[in-house]
Amino acid sequence: MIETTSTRGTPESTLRNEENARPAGAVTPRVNIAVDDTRQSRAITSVKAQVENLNFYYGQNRALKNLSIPIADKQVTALIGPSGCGKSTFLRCFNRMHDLQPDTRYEGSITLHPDNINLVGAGIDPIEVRMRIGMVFQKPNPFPKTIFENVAYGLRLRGVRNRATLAEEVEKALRGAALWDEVKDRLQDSALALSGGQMQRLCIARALATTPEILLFDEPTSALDPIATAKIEELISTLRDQVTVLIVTHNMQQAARVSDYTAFMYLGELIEFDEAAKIFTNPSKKATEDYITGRYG
Amino acid sequence: MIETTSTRGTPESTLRNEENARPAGAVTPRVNIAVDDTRQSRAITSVKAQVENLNFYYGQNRALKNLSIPIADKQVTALIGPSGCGKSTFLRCFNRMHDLQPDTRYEGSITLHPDNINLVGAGIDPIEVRMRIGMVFQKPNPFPKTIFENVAYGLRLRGVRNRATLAEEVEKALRGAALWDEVKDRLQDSALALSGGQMQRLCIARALATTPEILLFDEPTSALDPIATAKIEELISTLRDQVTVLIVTHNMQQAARVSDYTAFMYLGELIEFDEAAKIFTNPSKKATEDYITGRYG
Amino acid sequence: MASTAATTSNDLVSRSGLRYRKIRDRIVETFLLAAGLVAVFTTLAIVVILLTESAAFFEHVSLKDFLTDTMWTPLFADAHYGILPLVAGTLTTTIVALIVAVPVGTIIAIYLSEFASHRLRETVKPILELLGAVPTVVYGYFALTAVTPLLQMLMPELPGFNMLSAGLVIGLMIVPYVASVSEDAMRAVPRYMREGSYAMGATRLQTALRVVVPGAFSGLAAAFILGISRAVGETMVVAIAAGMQPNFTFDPREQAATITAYIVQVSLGDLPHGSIGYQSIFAAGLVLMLITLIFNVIGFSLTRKFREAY
Amino acid sequence: MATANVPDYLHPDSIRTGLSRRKMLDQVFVIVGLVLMFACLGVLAVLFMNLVLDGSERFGWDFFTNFPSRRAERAGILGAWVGTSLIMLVTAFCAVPVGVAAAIYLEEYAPKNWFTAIIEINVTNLAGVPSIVYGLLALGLFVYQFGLGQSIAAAGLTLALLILPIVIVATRESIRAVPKSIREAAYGLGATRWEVTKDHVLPYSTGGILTGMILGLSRAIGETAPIITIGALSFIAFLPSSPITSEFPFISFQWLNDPFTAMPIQMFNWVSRPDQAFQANAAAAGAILLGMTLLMNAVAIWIRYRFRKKINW
Amino acid sequence: APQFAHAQSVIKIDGSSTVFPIAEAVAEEFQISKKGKVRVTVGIAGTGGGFKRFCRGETDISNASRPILKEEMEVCAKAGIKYMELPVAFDALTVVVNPQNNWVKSLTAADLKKMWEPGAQGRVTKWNQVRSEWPAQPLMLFGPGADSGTFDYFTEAVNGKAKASRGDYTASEDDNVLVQGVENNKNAIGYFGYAYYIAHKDKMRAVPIVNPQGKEIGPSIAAVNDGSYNPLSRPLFIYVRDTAAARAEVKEFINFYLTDGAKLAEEVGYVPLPAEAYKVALKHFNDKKLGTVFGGVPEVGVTIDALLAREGKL
Ligand SMILES: Nc1ncnc2c1ncn2[C@@H]1O[C@H](COP(=O)(O)OP(=O)(O)OP(=O)(O)O)[C@@H](O)[C@H]1O
Ligand SMILES: Nc1ncnc2c1ncn2[C@@H]1O[C@H](COP(=O)(O)OP(=O)(O)OP(=O)(O)O)[C@@H](O)[C@H]1O
Ligand SMILES: [Mg+2]
Ligand SMILES: [Mg+2]
Ligand SMILES: O=P([O-])([O-])[O-]
Repeated sequence: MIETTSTRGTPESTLRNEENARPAGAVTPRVNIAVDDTRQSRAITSVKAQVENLNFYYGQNRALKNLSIPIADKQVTALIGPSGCGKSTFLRCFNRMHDLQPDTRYEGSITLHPDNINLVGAGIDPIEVRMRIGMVFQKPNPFPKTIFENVAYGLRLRGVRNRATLAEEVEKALRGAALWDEVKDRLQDSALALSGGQMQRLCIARALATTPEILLFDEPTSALDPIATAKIEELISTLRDQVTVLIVTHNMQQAARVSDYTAFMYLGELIEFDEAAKIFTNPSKKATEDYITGRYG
Repeated sequence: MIETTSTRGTPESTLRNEENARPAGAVTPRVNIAVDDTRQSRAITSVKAQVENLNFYYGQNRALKNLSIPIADKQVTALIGPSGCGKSTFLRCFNRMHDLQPDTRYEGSITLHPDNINLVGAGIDPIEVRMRIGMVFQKPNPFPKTIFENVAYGLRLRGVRNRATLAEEVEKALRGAALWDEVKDRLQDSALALSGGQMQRLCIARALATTPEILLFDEPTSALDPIATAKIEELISTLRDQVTVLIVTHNMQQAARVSDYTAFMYLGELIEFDEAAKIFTNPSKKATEDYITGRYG
Repeated sequence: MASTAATTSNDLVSRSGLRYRKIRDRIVETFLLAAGLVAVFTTLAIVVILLTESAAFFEHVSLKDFLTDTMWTPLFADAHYGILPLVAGTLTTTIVALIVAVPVGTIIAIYLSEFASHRLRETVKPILELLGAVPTVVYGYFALTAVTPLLQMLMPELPGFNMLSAGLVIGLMIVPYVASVSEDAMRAVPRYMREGSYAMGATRLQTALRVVVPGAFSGLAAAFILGISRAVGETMVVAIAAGMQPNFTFDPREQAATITAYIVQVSLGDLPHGSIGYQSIFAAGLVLMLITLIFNVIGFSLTRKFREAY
Repeated sequence: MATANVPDYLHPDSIRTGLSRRKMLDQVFVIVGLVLMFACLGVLAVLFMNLVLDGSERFGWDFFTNFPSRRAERAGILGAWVGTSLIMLVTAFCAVPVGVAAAIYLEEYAPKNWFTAIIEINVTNLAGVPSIVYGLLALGLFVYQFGLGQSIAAAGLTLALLILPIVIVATRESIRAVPKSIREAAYGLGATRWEVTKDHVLPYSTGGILTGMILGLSRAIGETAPIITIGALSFIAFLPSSPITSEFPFISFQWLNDPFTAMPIQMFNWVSRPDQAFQANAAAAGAILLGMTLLMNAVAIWIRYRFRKKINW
Repeated sequence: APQFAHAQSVIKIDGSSTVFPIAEAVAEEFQISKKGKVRVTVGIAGTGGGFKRFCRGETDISNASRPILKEEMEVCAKAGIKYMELPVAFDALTVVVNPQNNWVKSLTAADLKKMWEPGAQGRVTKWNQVRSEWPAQPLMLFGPGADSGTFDYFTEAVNGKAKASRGDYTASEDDNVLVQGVENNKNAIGYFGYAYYIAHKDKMRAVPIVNPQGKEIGPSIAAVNDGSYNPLSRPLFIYVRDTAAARAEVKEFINFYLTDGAKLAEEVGYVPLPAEAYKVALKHFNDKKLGTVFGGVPEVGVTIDALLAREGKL
């Protein structure tokens, strides 16, 4: 049992006082977030995408400031940070979702390997980017169509007509999203009849069906109950072997549980990026530590 | 520095396994939430309201299940629990806000002392209840009127016309809400021109103006920035001397900081009620502990 | 391993397919834009036609006469071209209509938005809106054959054609409109605002009058103003029930022509293209258009305001 | 807390007396509101009953199959309802595709610039233009400029322009009701704008679009003034040419150029005949016209309800 | 049984609202007799409005409650429109008041002039301004609009100049509106064709007019026939475009008009011409006797025999 600390400083003062100005008498941070320690600490061996000096503007408002992060291939990278810090904004740069909104602007680059294209470059077609990079959203958003058609949609867009191919790919994707057994007998039912967690897995299957190179998750469990959340987390862990995953979450426990690498953002800036185990046990910045221990946010 | 624990059980399994069924090898819970330890542990000496076997139904849906809690007079009682557990529902029983919605039903009693009326009894007029019990909402909701008129609103409802009385009471209430100095020169400005934190303090002043016997807060800071939050928390601490406070919060740190007593709810049930210091340092239920340490929610 | 992933997905990306899809997108966009432009062309056509015919009209008639003469007899030997009688008729019927529609519409809106149960509201609102869907020629018949005789029982001196009866019926006709827009505005006042008031111990009426109505004020104003623009443009009721005599009066008990009634009256005959009579209906139409335009602009900007407020 | 030092107005007793007065005002308002509301609904009923009773002697098969006549008891609405149906056909055929397309453009495609703003302003403004002004437009443009004369085509086009804003606004509203998340899902899979629109936005907003279309047509069906303005008030005791012919190519568009009469025109004609016998015809025609309008509205409400139930985001 | 007509031509009639009841009756009966194979439209643009359309070639037949005027002849000539002028009935232009009006017993031409002359506009607004013994009630006037032949004839007969009238009265090309106005207003006075009076004679009162011989004569078929209803009785015409007259269905229609028209004219409340007159008119039609016999100048009080004997002019 740990004695309670007496740091009652207001959150903003905590933030302003960076490491060099810790209040006298403050105790060392004590973090008790569960990190899967069976996973071994590893350096990034293969980079799937390299973010370099990325800036992003909503009109005049610079929402991302000079971000540089490597995204490890076939690993799970988590983005954490308080609300409004730009996590979603950052994630959406990867599949150019911002292009749908007028008056937005990218600066810098996200280089996708192995073919070295700049995802946010002017020359590259956002639709092509989205065809290669999948996304799963905060709120499960299946189309009000049948389960089958939801998963087949991406393939149909790509011109696949053949029924057998479609059926095969749909099954593969649903299996990949650990949903096949639950829905195989009702592929023709409306997707809206599924439970929240099933819907979210359906959305994952929908994204998987087109074999994306990177899969983006924006707080994929924040609308789900604990049981469904656990299933999705498990699924993300298994996906690690097939696809590069980038996940935004406001739940530190979740980030600790699922991610290999974690980036902590604050006010559009990258404060710290490291292996998850390191971030959650021994962050090198005071702000990270404060955030992780729930001092604000 | 604390070693990381290896409990990666899914949230619901954590919950199902009550104390008696802890997974083998789990470490003792380590809680590091800051509790104001200058406050002394005290037993409830005077009860302002006694909740007894309270059940509440939205149509068929039983949202509160057999709640029994004493509310200590001139103390701060906090309600915590995961989203959807019924905290707001419980709070709104105290001022009969549910009566505004059709097809809702109370069972059991909330006895208000000293005059021993049952707040949720059929015989008692909800409007009368609301005139004796104030409430502050999650989102600051000043009326689209002047600052003065906002605070005077409750008095005007009660038929107070006298300008001097109004001015006096408004000032008193604004002082009570620690807002007087900031707005005294612009009482005739629109309340909507205030900042979020000021608006929330204005709402507190509005409630204070009619000298309520209990003041209810439903996540009063969740829409505010850290600085404003700190001010409100401070204010709540000072209010403790004037009025009985019942506060819902999803921020455990906040509950630990401001409350004297804390109730932890889950799925409409009361899991644990105790002094705040006890709940946050040494909860007696595994579920409470899991929640406080952020294992789910 | 990265390369395998890349190749599989690149198969699916199929650049030529994408190019085709993008071209199709462009073509469709052009069509859709053309459809959007129909609205612009319609407005342009209205403006051009009203302006050119009115310009021809104003070659014969000085603007001063048009705006100051108190007689309107463009088709007769002793022609006068003062629009004032028609404007007076239009305003009078509109004011009578508003005297009915504003209080009734607002009270119904408050009742529906603040007092009525969800069920009642969802049932009554569509039925009430039917009141606004009744063809105006039917309202005209109603005004002439039911309302006027009724009024004549109360006021035996009332002539068979009168603006009072027409105005009352127009008022009735725009009640659902005013009520519906007001109700929308009131319902746009967020729930937490009401809860703030209820929590202070206010009754429903107090909450409605002191919090909801002020909160929805610009929406209510928009409802009234859009109601005005409706009443100003209403044609058949006045054509059937108010008489068609240009009469410079603001007494609703008298018969009079409105701008719209004049246009209909002239259209009943067949005026040759190019005659001054033909042009006069366009000049009258221009005035009507300007009046409604002013109200619409105010109304819509107020609507936008209340939509943005929350 | 309710100690002796509380001011008078906060004393439970005074609270209670003040409260009973306030609650009584509430009751009074409820009564006033209910009375006014039912008065309005009552007027609708009275209006309908008035028409039905006045026109009762005319209802019968003959009324639907007879042409107008100088003898009231022989006069019917054959020409009128056929004319109205054909006009509605033209109107629907023109207004719906254009309106839906314009709405899609504004909601899904239009960039935020001055140009789009102009289209927007135009649409909102057109919604408020009095119907008689559309009549003047039609008179100047369709009748004289395009030389369509007093034909079904001219009337149909006029009413199409008249309801265009209604269709656009209704379509936009139902398009807007499709959540952004659905669009994002489709875009996220690499769909183009048109694919998102055609595969998702349109199918999910069909209910709203249909509702808007029917409401627009129900407005058009009762419009009298613009049709009078193009000069369509005359004695017509025949039907327009048949759209189906016995010879190749079996379809004829001659009817578009034919003179016509329509329900509201016929009713107006009879209303302005002072012969009491014709008032009965006017009432009967009015009842039928009102019935048609109410029916269309009911269908629209039903569709809205059905679709709202079907897709619950 | 009604049926969809094929793309055959339509006989288009427009013009006088006074003639409309006759034209409507003839058109209705003709179409019934042809079992819907011929289509006839009848508009009520007023005589003047009718001529304007007629001279643009938009209509085949124009109804007129006065002869064609010089300006109209010129327009027609310019457009190359030739026509036959056929009288179809007599009308007694009727001045009516509300039955509750108990002060007007008869009207002289001078009274009418006081009420209707242009100078009265905005000035003569009370009954006692016409005759001082009448009450000081508002004077409410209802009359046909400026495109109306009735208006032209009345202003010619009363004010001495066609179209010279005050403008501040309820004017409508649709006589039904006038009928309603007079019916519903105690202080009303109005004028229109006899047929409209006959259809509503129990709801209004026709005022006897003092004729040039000094006699008070009410409108009636007899008074028209014996010429004593003067100056307000007048012939009604139809004008048929010559190119239209070449069409078989138009020929049939005119034949039907001039043979069965007398009966129908009487039925709707007009004074039929003598039987002989219809025969002569039909002969003129078949002989393609073109032009008007009036030379474009309005005339008051011509007899039918005199008319039929005259030579036409385009
Ligand atoms: N569509 C937009 N237009 C303009 N500004 C935006 C938009 N979306 C977000 N922003 C701004 O960009 C900043 C970053 O927002 P973002 O949504 O990326 O935060 P976040 O970290 O995802 O927060 P949350 O946890 O609440 O989702 C915020 O200040 C926000 O106000
Ligand atoms: N108006 C309502 N009608 C029906 N059910 C409701 C209503 N409001 C809440 N509920 C249900 O009652 C339960 C408790 O909800 P409540 O809002 O009290 O939770 P809460 O603990 O305050 O959650 P949060 O932290 O999200 O505010 C939930 O299951 C919710 O779905
Ligand atoms: Mg986000
Ligand atoms: Mg809550
Ligand atoms: O319609 P008129 O007979 O008066 O021309």
